[in-house]
Amino acid sequence: MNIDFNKLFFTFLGLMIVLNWGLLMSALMRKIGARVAKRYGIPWFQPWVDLVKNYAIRSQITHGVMFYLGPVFRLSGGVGLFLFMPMVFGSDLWTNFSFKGDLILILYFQFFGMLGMALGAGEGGQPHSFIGISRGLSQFTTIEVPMTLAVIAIAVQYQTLSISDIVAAQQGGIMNWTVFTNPFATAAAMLSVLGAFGHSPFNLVKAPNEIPIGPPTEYHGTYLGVLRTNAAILHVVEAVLFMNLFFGGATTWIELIVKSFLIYFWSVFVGMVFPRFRIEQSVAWFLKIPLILGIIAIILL
Amino acid sequence: MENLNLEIITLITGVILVLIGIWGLLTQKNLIKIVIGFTLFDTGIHIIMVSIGYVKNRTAPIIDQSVNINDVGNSVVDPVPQALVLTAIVIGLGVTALMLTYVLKMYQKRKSLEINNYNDLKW
Amino acid sequence: MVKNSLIFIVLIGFAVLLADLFVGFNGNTDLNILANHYAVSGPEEVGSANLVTAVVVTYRGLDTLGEVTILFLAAAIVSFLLKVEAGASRNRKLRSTSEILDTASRILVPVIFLFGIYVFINGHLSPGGGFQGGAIIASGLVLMLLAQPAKEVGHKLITLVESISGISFVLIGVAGVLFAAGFLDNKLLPLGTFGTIFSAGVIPVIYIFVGLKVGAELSGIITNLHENQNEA
Amino acid sequence: MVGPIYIIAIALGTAFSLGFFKKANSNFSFAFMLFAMAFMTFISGQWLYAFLTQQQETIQIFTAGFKPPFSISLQMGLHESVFLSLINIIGLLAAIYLYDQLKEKGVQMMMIFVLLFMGLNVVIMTRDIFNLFVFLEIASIATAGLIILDKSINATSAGFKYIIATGIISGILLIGIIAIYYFAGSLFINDIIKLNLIYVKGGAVAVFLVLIAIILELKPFPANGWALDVYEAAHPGIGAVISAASASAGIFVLAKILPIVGDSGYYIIGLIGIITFLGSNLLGLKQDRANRLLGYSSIGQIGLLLTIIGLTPYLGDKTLFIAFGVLISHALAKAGLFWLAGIVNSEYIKGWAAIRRKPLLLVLMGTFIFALVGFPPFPSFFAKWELIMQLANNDKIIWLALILIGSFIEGIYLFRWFGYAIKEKNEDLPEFPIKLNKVIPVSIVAAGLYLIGYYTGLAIPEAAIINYIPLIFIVIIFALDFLPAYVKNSISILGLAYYSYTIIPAYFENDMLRFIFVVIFLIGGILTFIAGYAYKGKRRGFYPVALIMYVGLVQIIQAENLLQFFFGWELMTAGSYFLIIRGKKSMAHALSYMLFSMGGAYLILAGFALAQQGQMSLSLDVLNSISNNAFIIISLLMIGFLTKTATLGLHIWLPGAHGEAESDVSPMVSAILLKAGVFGLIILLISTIKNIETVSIVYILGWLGAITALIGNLGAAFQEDAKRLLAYSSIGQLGYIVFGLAMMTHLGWLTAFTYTINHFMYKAILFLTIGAVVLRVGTHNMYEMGGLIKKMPFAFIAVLIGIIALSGVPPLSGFTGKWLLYNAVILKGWYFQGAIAFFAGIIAFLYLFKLISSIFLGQLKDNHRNVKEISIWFIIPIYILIIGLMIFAAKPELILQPMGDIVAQYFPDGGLNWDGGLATTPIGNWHGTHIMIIVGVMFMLLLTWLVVLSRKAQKVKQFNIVYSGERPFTPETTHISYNIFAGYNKALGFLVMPWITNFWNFMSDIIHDTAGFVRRIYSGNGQTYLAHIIIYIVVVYFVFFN
Repeated sequence: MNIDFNKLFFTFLGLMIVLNWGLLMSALMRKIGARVAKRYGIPWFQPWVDLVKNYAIRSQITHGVMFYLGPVFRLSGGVGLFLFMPMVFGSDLWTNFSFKGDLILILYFQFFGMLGMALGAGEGGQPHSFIGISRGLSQFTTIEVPMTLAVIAIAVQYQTLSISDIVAAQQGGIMNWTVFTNPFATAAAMLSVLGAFGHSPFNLVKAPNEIPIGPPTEYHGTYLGVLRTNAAILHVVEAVLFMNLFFGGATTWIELIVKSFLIYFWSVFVGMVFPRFRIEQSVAWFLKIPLILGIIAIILL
Repeated sequence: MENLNLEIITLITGVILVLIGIWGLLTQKNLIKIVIGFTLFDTGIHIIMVSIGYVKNRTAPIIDQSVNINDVGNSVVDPVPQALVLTAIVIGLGVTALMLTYVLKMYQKRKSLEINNYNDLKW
Repeated sequence: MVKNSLIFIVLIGFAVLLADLFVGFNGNTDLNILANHYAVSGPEEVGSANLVTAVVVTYRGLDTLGEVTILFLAAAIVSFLLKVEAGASRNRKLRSTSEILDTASRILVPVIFLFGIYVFINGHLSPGGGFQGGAIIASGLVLMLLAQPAKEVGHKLITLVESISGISFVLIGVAGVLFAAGFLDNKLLPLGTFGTIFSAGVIPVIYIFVGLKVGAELSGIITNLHENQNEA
Repeated sequence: MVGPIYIIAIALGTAFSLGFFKKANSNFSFAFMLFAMAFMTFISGQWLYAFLTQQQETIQIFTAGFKPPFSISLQMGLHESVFLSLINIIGLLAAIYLYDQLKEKGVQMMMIFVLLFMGLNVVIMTRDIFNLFVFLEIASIATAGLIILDKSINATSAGFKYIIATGIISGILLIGIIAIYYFAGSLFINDIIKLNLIYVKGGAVAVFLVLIAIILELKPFPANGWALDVYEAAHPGIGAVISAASASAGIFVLAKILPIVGDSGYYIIGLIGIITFLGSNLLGLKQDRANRLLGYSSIGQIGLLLTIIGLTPYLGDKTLFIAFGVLISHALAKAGLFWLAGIVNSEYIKGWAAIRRKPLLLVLMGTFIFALVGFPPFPSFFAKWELIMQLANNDKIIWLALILIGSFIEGIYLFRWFGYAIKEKNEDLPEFPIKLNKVIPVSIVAAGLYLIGYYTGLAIPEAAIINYIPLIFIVIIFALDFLPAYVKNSISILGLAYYSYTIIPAYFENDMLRFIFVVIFLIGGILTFIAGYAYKGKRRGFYPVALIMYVGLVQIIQAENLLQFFFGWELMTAGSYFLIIRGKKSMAHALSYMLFSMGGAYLILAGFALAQQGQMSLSLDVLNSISNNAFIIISLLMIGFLTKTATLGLHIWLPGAHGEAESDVSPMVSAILLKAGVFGLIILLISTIKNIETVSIVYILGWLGAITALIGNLGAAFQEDAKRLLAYSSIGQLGYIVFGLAMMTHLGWLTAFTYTINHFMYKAILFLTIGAVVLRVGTHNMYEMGGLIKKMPFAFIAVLIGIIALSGVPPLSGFTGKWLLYNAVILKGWYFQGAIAFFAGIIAFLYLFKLISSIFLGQLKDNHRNVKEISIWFIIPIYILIIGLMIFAAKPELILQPMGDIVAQYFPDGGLNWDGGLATTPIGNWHGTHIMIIVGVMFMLLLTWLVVLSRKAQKVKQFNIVYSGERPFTPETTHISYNIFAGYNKALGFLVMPWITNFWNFMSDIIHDTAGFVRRIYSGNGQTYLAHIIIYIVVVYFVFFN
């Protein structure tokens, strides 16, 4: 592997853009949520303030090595997803390392951070962490079922697993987007994205007020900063994934920002309306309508 | 009754004895009576054996005054079944003695001659 | 009732089977080859006037040996099973006997014994033989025991007679292999004059042993059964 | 040479002379009797030797100096000498065994004993039908005498039933004989044969009577209640004689008179035989008394022999070989078992648990059980093989199926019994004395079984090439069993290493496919053996059985023909059975493993038999050219192999068997053993690749594989027992392998191979680690552990790597499999099956998280505060495997590229292309090495970032957590582990309800209830038994003669 420093620089730059856009997006979502609830909400720069504060806290504790590694895994998962995701279509510099692997790599790399985080939180020994993790894992299994069907459907549709190629196939007009060429797969995927982003009604992993904040309960200070950093990156990257698969990708950063915002907003919007599920309801829900949509998508191939 | 010869009569007698013996074996509950059933069965067989060796109008296969020494082949009945029946009778005797001994022993142990009382081993 | 009718049906089935077996039987009018050979050549080959004896002792001598063995086995089993354990209380009730029986038996028993011996010694000449003679001897014993229930019969004597005569029988057989044409071969001894006591090769000798042996074995069985009567 | 007539003379002379001895001389009289028995044995053995080595011709012995038919003649030929030798040896050994009883009971019993064998000898030699009757009577009466050896009421009443039943039977025989004399005019069997009496009116009935009487002597089901009672009541030493010697003679007699009956007899005998075989074994299922169970088994075996005789027209010149193999196994094994019963002296089979206090006796019992069921290397194995092959060649499929079903049922109760002996509680059982004179005969017959088995094997050309040297090595290890474990461990490792050294290089050169499997088997074997150093003491019996399994596995790989393959397969099954049953609570699981394995093996046997039908060859290549019944054959073989891969429906044995096994056994039977099924499947699919029927079968197989993956993983998620969790996980993983193979594409097969290699490595890592942890903490239950990361960091890292690999998370090697699978599924077009497989893959996270977090994370339990790191002997193999795993993850092309070349031979199209480290398929791409580097570098950078920022983090003690300022109560209440997926269970648990277990239990209940109902015909009433006999005669007569 020849190290191309120019490419590395642009990759890092892209990471920074994604991080900051992610922070801003989370602030916007919270703001929108507050306004819907007739509250004033936070200032738009609040996430940056929180981040700096977290990184700067001096008193810290650790429960052990795995506890320590948990956030590293988590952030590696987020950054790794970013690294393997082509961001802006048509640009050699903004496709990161996506040529090293395909859609399957992305799908499975999601677990890298989740698993590490689960283990780190586990070592903390906090009961609520365990509850959160068990819920998260349970819910995730069925989220992935319609998602898998949708991914198979579009992989077959485009005869490729390469994300860049999938985006390329959707170029040349809005009607070439998967959302129009394969609406059922898109519908299935967009329902599972609700679970992936973890907003209400599927927010039982962190479940505020119920199990303090679930897995990261024990994390604080720098660890929390790392987790926040990751959350910002991950939300954007996941939105970008859906954008790439179903909404024609993005040829510019602006397009990326708009599309990712809308995709993320979709989950926030649903979260405003519905109350939280219990775990068995959540698990079962994904095996109903989203699953049927996914099956239709496959049958229609 | 031309064909009701001596040997046929004895043969039928033997068969009937065999059947009576089996009937006794299968229906009588008393051990001694079962043994008697067996002896009847056995005796019936012996009679059958002898009748099979009989040759019409001939005498026992012993060469004495009644048999012409030069024409033995045409004057005596078949000696083989007679020899066999001798053996069979002795065997039957031994078996019967054994049965009675076992019955005696069983009676000594349990004071009962009912075969239904000896069902300890089953299935 | 169901059971009895089932047995009845089975019996009918068995009767049909036997009927099938003998349906063609209409008596013999002639000897078959085997029997004819025995009848014609028997006197010459074996030298026994009683053809049945010739068949029993010589031609089918192995059967006879087996027969003796069966009686021996039966006697051994009876004696094993009914052996009175040493030290067991012997409070058996004895049947009462009558004066007439007692007296008659004193006269009759030796005669019966003698008759038995006569029967087996003349087995190759006249009807009878070792088995018949042995049985007659044993019947004498029955009479004796009926008359004198308390009489103890010597088991040792019985065993001794049994064993010696048995071994002799076997030895005669083996001698046939060694000195004549085969096991239990009759020609071990000269055939002698047809129709006399000292004729027919080893048949009389064998029959003597058979008679003694059968007599001893049956006596053994009877004695054992007798001793177990009314045993508490 | 000493003439056969002296057998009679000696026996009679001895019997008659014994009367001279007094009770005080009982030792002398016993020696006298023993000498007679020995002499009889010597005479028969001498003749056997002459027939085998000196082209001795069959001789006729005339008695009385006349030729037959005028006198009785005896015959001595090869067959006579074989049977005589067998019977007399058993007699001699039985006499030695019965030393105490015979001595105590006096000379009468000795007389009876000698005369029984004299009777049996003459019965075999005689050519005169009436003489046959006389000596059969001698044998019966002597048997009746021996039955009452202990004079108990049960023995006496059984003796009465016996004598009256045989009395009736010999009466029937006598009627038949006299009628035959009437029709034939002769009693000489050779003359009678020439006359074809069966075509004479009435003559046929006469022949029938003789035939049915001889058959009744052999105790056909159901007219055999009297015999069962005898087996139960008689002294086991006598039972042995009846079962082994008398029954052998009976079989010989049947064979002797069969020519009189002519060809029409075969059908009757075959039918009677198979009914007896099935009926007797079925009723044996419900039996819990040892002696009676042996009786059922004896009668069943005789039924099998009758079947074989009945099938003579189809077996041709193989009949003798087959009958001999079955008979000798039956006679020796049954005699041995009866004798053991006399030693153990326990009425109920559960009481046999006492036997394992004496390991030698347990080994002997195992020998007999395996010989009876027909495992290699016993004669019955080769006999059964030939039997099944010949039946298939003659298209006797129903017979074939019935024989296998009967054998299977017999296996059920024999192995249940053996399981009791190995595992049932034996603390409260009484001690039993061991006497040398009782053990020696048992040992001799066992040794005889091995020896004769070896020579039987040589008689079949396909079996003659089997390499017995490894088996001899095992015998040596067995002989060294008294040594401490570490010595045997070293020897075993050296043995396997040498074995690897001799065979692996050649495979590497020539056959990559077999290379992979042989490496998994042998190198895996060595690695798991290293863990064996952690065990103290002697570990009795462990090394021989483990090596048997490995040798069996290698035999499967090396097999060039079907017989060799099956030999290895059965060897492997036997070895793994013993490994599994070593676990503390493994009795039921080992039985269920054995039953599924045996059922599977019989299906494979049937499949092989049908496959080679009409091809005149047993080479593995015959599978290439299956034409008739292809669907059935492929299905049979496939289901057979799927029992070993624990595919859905056939998987219920696995969780218990793997979960309860010892710590270093679990990886053996999971990571290594399961691959045997995979190998079988691969061989089958390679061979039948072009077969039109394969298409539909693999379609079903694909669904099965995917659903197995789902159910296995889901089941794992709900386990609380760490090892069972891993066991269920194996079911799921094997489901993937089956699924991959079923796709029958290049990528599908590469997926399967990748999973095979991966599963070997990570399942070995996980099972070894968890097993080692279990050894330290003393429980399998995960909720009783927790927080062990602090105590066992090496174990934690191993499990961490294991679960990352298993879950398929990049960059470890599990992802290789997932990626290939996705590509394969999409290219194959199996979308739904693929989706199920992925769903299963994600469920894997549930159980993997549960596994690692419940054990290593969370709160340390108070009673584990002093546990140590897992044993170094486990760490060594674990970390060797981890290195292998890492290499496979970083450089997958090292293995996948040559694998691709192999797979391309069978599936040339649509492969995986390699460009350096970059793998591409028509639709996807992936660079394993680079991804590993990227992830590694990124991880290190971020770690550094965190370390820099939080360098002052302070280590806190347990319980210092965010808990509303309170202190949690106990580790047990704080560590959330028990049933953590309760919600998930509520939603999806219905999928893993024990439907399949219930199904098999239901089947088992039906069979057992049937047996329980049918066996009521054995009412114990002697009269009923008589009625059975008469009814049997009448029914058989009317069924066959009208």
